[in-house]
Amino acid sequence: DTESAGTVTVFAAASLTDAFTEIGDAFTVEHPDTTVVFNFSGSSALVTQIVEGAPADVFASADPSNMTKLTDADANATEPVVFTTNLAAIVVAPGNPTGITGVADLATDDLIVVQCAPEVPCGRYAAQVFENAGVSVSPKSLEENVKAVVTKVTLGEADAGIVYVTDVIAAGADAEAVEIPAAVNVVAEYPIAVTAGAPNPDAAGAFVDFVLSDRGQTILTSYGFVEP
Amino acid sequence: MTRARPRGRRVGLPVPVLVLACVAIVFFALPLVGLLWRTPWADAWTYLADDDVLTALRLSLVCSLWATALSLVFGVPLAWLLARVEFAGRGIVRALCTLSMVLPPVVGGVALFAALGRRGLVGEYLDRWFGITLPFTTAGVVVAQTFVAMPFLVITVESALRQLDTRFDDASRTLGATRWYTFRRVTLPAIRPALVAGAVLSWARALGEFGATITFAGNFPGTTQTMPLAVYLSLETNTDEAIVLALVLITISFAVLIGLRDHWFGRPDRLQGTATA
Amino acid sequence: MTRARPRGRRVGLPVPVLVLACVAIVFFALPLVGLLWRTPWADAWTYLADDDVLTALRLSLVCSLWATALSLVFGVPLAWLLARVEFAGRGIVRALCTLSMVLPPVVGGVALFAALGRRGLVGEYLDRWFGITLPFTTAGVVVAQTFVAMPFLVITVESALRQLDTRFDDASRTLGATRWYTFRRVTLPAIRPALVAGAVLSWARALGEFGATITFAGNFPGTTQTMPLAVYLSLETNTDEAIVLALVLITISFAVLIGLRDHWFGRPDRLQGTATA
Amino acid sequence: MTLTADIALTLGTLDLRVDIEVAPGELLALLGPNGAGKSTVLRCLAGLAPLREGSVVIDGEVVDDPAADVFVEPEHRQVGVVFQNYLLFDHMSVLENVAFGLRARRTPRADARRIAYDWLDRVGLAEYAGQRPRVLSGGQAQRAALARALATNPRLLLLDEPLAALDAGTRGAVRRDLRQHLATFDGMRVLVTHDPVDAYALADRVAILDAGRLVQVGTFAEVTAHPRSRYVADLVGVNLVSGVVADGALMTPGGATVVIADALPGPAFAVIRPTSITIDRHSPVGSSVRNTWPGVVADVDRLGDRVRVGIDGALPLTAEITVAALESLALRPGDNVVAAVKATDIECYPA
Amino acid sequence: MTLTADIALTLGTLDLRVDIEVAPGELLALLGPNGAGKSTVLRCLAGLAPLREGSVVIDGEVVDDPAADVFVEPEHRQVGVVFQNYLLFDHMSVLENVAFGLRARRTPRADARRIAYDWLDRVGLAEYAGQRPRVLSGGQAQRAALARALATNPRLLLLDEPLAALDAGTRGAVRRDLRQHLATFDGMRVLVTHDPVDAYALADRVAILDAGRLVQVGTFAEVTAHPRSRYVADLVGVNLVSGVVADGALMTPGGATVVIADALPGPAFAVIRPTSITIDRHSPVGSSVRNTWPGVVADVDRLGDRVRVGIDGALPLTAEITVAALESLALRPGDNVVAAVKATDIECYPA
Ligand SMILES: Nc1ncnc2c1ncn2[C@@H]1O[C@H](COP(=O)(O)OP(=O)(O)OP(=O)(O)O)[C@@H](O)[C@H]1O
Ligand SMILES: Nc1ncnc2c1ncn2[C@@H]1O[C@H](COP(=O)(O)OP(=O)(O)OP(=O)(O)O)[C@@H](O)[C@H]1O
Ligand SMILES: [Mg+2]
Ligand SMILES: [Mg+2]
Repeated sequence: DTESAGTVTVFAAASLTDAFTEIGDAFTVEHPDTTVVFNFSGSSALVTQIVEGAPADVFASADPSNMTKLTDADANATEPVVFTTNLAAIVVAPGNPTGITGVADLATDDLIVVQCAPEVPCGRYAAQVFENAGVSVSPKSLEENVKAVVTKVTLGEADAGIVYVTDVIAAGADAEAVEIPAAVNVVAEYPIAVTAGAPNPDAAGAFVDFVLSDRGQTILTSYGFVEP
Repeated sequence: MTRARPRGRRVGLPVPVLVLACVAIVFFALPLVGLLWRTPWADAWTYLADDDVLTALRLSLVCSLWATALSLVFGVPLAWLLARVEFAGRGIVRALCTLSMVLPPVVGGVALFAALGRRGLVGEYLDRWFGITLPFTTAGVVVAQTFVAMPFLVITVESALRQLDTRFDDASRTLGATRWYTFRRVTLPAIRPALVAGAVLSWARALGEFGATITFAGNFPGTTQTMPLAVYLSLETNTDEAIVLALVLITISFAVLIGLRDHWFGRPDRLQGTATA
Repeated sequence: MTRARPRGRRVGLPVPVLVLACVAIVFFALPLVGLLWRTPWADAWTYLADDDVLTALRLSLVCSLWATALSLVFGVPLAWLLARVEFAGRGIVRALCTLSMVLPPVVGGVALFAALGRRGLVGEYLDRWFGITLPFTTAGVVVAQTFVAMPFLVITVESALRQLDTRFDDASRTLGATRWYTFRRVTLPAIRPALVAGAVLSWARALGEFGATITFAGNFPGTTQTMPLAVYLSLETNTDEAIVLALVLITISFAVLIGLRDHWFGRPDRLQGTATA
Repeated sequence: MTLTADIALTLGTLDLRVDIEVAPGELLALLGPNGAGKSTVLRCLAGLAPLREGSVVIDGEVVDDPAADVFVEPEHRQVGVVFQNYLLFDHMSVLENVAFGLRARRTPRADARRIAYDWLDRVGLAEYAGQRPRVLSGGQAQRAALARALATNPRLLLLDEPLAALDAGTRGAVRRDLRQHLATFDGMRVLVTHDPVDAYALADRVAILDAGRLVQVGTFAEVTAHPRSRYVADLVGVNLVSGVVADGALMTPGGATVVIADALPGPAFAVIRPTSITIDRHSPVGSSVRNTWPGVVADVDRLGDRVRVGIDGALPLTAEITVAALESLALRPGDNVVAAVKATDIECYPA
Repeated sequence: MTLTADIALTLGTLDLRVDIEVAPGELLALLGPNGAGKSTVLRCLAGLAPLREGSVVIDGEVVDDPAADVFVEPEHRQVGVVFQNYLLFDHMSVLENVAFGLRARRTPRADARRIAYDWLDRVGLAEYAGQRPRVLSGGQAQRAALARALATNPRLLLLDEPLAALDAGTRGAVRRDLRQHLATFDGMRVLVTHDPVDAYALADRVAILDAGRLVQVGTFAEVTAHPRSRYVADLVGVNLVSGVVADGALMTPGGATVVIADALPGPAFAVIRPTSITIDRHSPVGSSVRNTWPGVVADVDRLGDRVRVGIDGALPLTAEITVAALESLALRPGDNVVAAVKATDIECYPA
């Protein structure tokens, strides 16, 4: 555990909003001299900002490819570490009114299925899941992020979608998850790194350590993330 | 003699005003120059050759033109109502019109769902009785774009109507023209600058519309993926491609706006000195 | 006698127009009603009591008012230039102004980075020479909002200026008023409806601005997290909270717009019949 | 078939109560000072200002009657209006302006343009047919507006100072033209004018409007013979005195006494012609002149070989004297003088 | 110190070339038909229409001279203008309108309002001080515009038909007022008017403008005594014939011959007074009348006890006869008649 003080600015993927907010609170209990400031946004927007010189100390990405963009730009100070993972799941309306039991059930035109666009990680994962399961699904829409998929299902506009487990948990009573068997599922990795231009590298290191610590991992797990 | 200044230098505007205007121009020009500066010209062509891009472009143009047309058809009457009829709740109606400008983009889509979605207030019956579903269709894109674009038309046209001298309407009606004929032949031509400005604003807004569209209509190449969505998604993987695609959008709107010529924005700066009121 | 109709029923507009206007009103009202219908009224208060929400709200108001003020200060001169001075490239300047409307939101942010970012065209020197950095500051929010909001003001005011009879300017100048005094005391008051409309459009657009802000200024509570960003984040976890927050935005803009009263949008519908030109 | 209007309306400071009747083929001229409400009366007839009370009946058709809840829109009244400010549509050519009314009534385009062209020709604007109204001078615009109103063949024609902006040369010609066209026009016409010559040349009857009330109606000769308002007196160029007659003299509210040859007791008007007034430095002694009023010269106004002298006093008067008389008296504003008039030169009639 | 203007300008169909000079304290009236360019001349003097060629010099200061590249903005010319359409600012009260020029020149608010109020009072609009101009009637608005222009104490005052919209009653009073104020005003004044009475009553000199050219300049009497344009002839009410004199007769371009008592050979104008013309059904036989022109009655126009008869022919004429003569001849439009004038009744002067 490194000693830290001052302000640590954490750029984190929007899907980490709740978990990291709690981690931040817990972190400040342990490091009372440190203030944590978060900037939640899409991972790619965060990379853009960091590359443009944003005063970030820590970058927590929702997928390795955006972290790669950061390392490609030599904007990282530490090697990226996968700090947590997420599993894909099928999101359906509460009570599962359409009676979906697995990925194979999605391969029908009677259902409105939405998934992420191939450009964003969850879209690639969804495609991977379908490939693993050997089904061909024709989605009605290729959403720009996971939350859009969840929102469409919770609002009843879509019948099912491929999202992360954590998203379904965050949606609470508005949605329900249909698990995808481990055999066909994919694991989404979340890497974290201290940035090259970090104004407060000590505190940044302390924050990354805290995320990787048991305390941090416990909090992440409570939001449905899976320890790597 | 001291106050005389050479004619060549008569700019027509006070210097401080010119300075402010130039700052504004620079403010608008800089980001474009910045974008151009960042554009990877070498690869530009490869990004553009993509079929999906052309599809998205066509869809963007078609939908934004439809949205502009719908905005004109419904927005001009609404502006007329707001400008010329005194009724309780006029302020509320006007505020309603600006609603979609204030709504954060995604919420706009959520609101459209609540109204016109499968489970929406009206959408449910549209679906059940007429079999019309808007979400995830091209029509949905048009609806979303109209929703965000129409306010510009309404507000612009209303203010022009209020500025207009209604005595010309009087003159027209005594000549036997109904309110409707008067509106078409006297009022509308007189506010043409505002009409064009409003339509341009609406069209530009529709062309650039992103949030409500992706939420309400989704993103599917060929049916609902417009250029802004394509740009947004390519930003996820490749900023360079995104910049090139954005430049295409910019080029098109530039072409249209410059093509429109000054003429359409209003009467040419006429030399005054005549007497008609 | 057949063409006479009771005075009570004189609505003032042709029926088809009224119908179209009503459709437009319904179109705007439905999403709001839908939102209200979806709002979890029971939990609303808990969401609002959040400190971050209040901070975001205050920031939104402050920034959007600044953006409106800047739009007025720079946009009105630009509109004046566009409307009254004949110069080569006028069409290009006008097209430039609508640029930010066409840019997909995030690209707007990227463009601002390219211009004013720490490594941007001008931003680099702003930083090096004056120590000014705009990205990720409240000032950056204002810049982003101004960038997207000013076009509305410019276009609206320009069209009003073009519709204006310039002979009143002539009269003013023969009375010894400089161009500037004339502009302030004669031209501006005469286009007040358009000025107010343009300012309202700008303000509403700034208030709802999301894409360029989150990209260019980031999403830091207290300094750059405006309401739309807060709404965006709460959508990540809780659609209900997002709807409640959006309603706060809506309520505020409604309050302002209705508070503005008809009066500010233009002269009251005067009874005509007098002779001043 | 006639126009019968009984108008009651309040607009700002104007309280209008006017009762007029115009017979078919008749032309009524409305005269009155600025702000009397003349234009407003026309607006009521055209349907541009709904009545508060009263009624407007054109050719037997009730077109406005608040009590009976009837109101016919302006476009269905078949009333042509030539507005005080022309109000030509600036986005159309002059020809299209004139053709506008015909087009609005669904006349085929070619016919409408032909008829409009004829009208333009008649008012001498044929060469401006394709131009925008903004290039017309004031008078040209006025003529175009006239052509535009006449082209629709209205049953009632309202003219709000149609000749006011015309130049002296054109004025006579247009006035003649107008008269000729109006002669073949079997509708009713109401003309607002400031020019007594127009009223005299064009009108069958004259109505004098003052502060929203009709003060006199009749033929031009009747009205000018017995002015009943300051306005008419000014028009005719005479002094009008109102007061109460008792014992062969009229007492004015200002306290002056006007001795009169013969008059019935009661409220009355007296007319004193400026030429009947003689001016002296002192009261004439031993003269047969029965009326002498002291006063102060207010202004001296030369008009050709005549001089008009304004005299302030208990009875303000305007006298007309010759230049020779002026020179012999050497009058300057501020001088004390005595105005004298023979009782028999004063005309008096009941108010 | 004078105003010297040498104006050349083309605007649409108008090709303006005018040379005028106004002495200090002098009032020049510009008269001319509609569209002659009168308003445009005023715009050039005010600086609202820059010259193409020529120069404008006010009080020795060159304010416009394209050749020398000099142009003084209107606000620095100290030129007051009363516009043909009033152009009052509708968003200010009437008082603020009048105070506007003073405020623009930095007069303190209270002073400006006081002076403005005095001016309003002078034009009889004090009670409208707080109102918006839109409630003013046409004439009231015109008076307010007059007050607004005069309140700035200009060194050159331009009036574009300032009295055109005034009613007959006010007109005389405002004309008198105007004259009084103008008498105490040592600047130059240019007045555009259509009313010869205004020109006669107010102007020191008269300039007649036609189609962008000055056709006559001089005192009112000089100009009207020898009309050199159709416009002036109409104004005065006489027939003007232009042609070439040879052998004691004037040949018109239309082919008519006018026998003249005595005239120098060369281009000339002849004036034939309508009252000098006699009309007959047939050529008078054995008469001493040297001029007889056959023609067709074009129109018959009764004005009081006189009748104006328009005659079309090689020499179009207007004759004035009595009602009795009209009735004895029983003239109708289309009748063939012969117009006769004694050679000694025709005035002829070189063109
Ligand atoms: N819409 C209105 N609001 C308030 N007052 C009005 C309105 N319209 C007319 N008035 C009042 O009515 C009066 C008469 O107006 P109107 O135009 O009828 O006069 P007018 O007799 O035509 O005068 P002029 O000869 O100068 O044209 C004005 O002085 C004004 O005070
Ligand atoms: N801006 C312009 N563009 C084109 N033509 C113009 C313009 N201004 C003036 N003209 C032309 O100049 C002519 C004269 O205009 P102007 O207003 O000076 O006439 P005017 O002598 O004042 O007539 P009036 O007595 O009717 O007011 C018009 O007939 C018009 O054809
Ligand atoms: Mg009037
Ligand atoms: Mg003119």
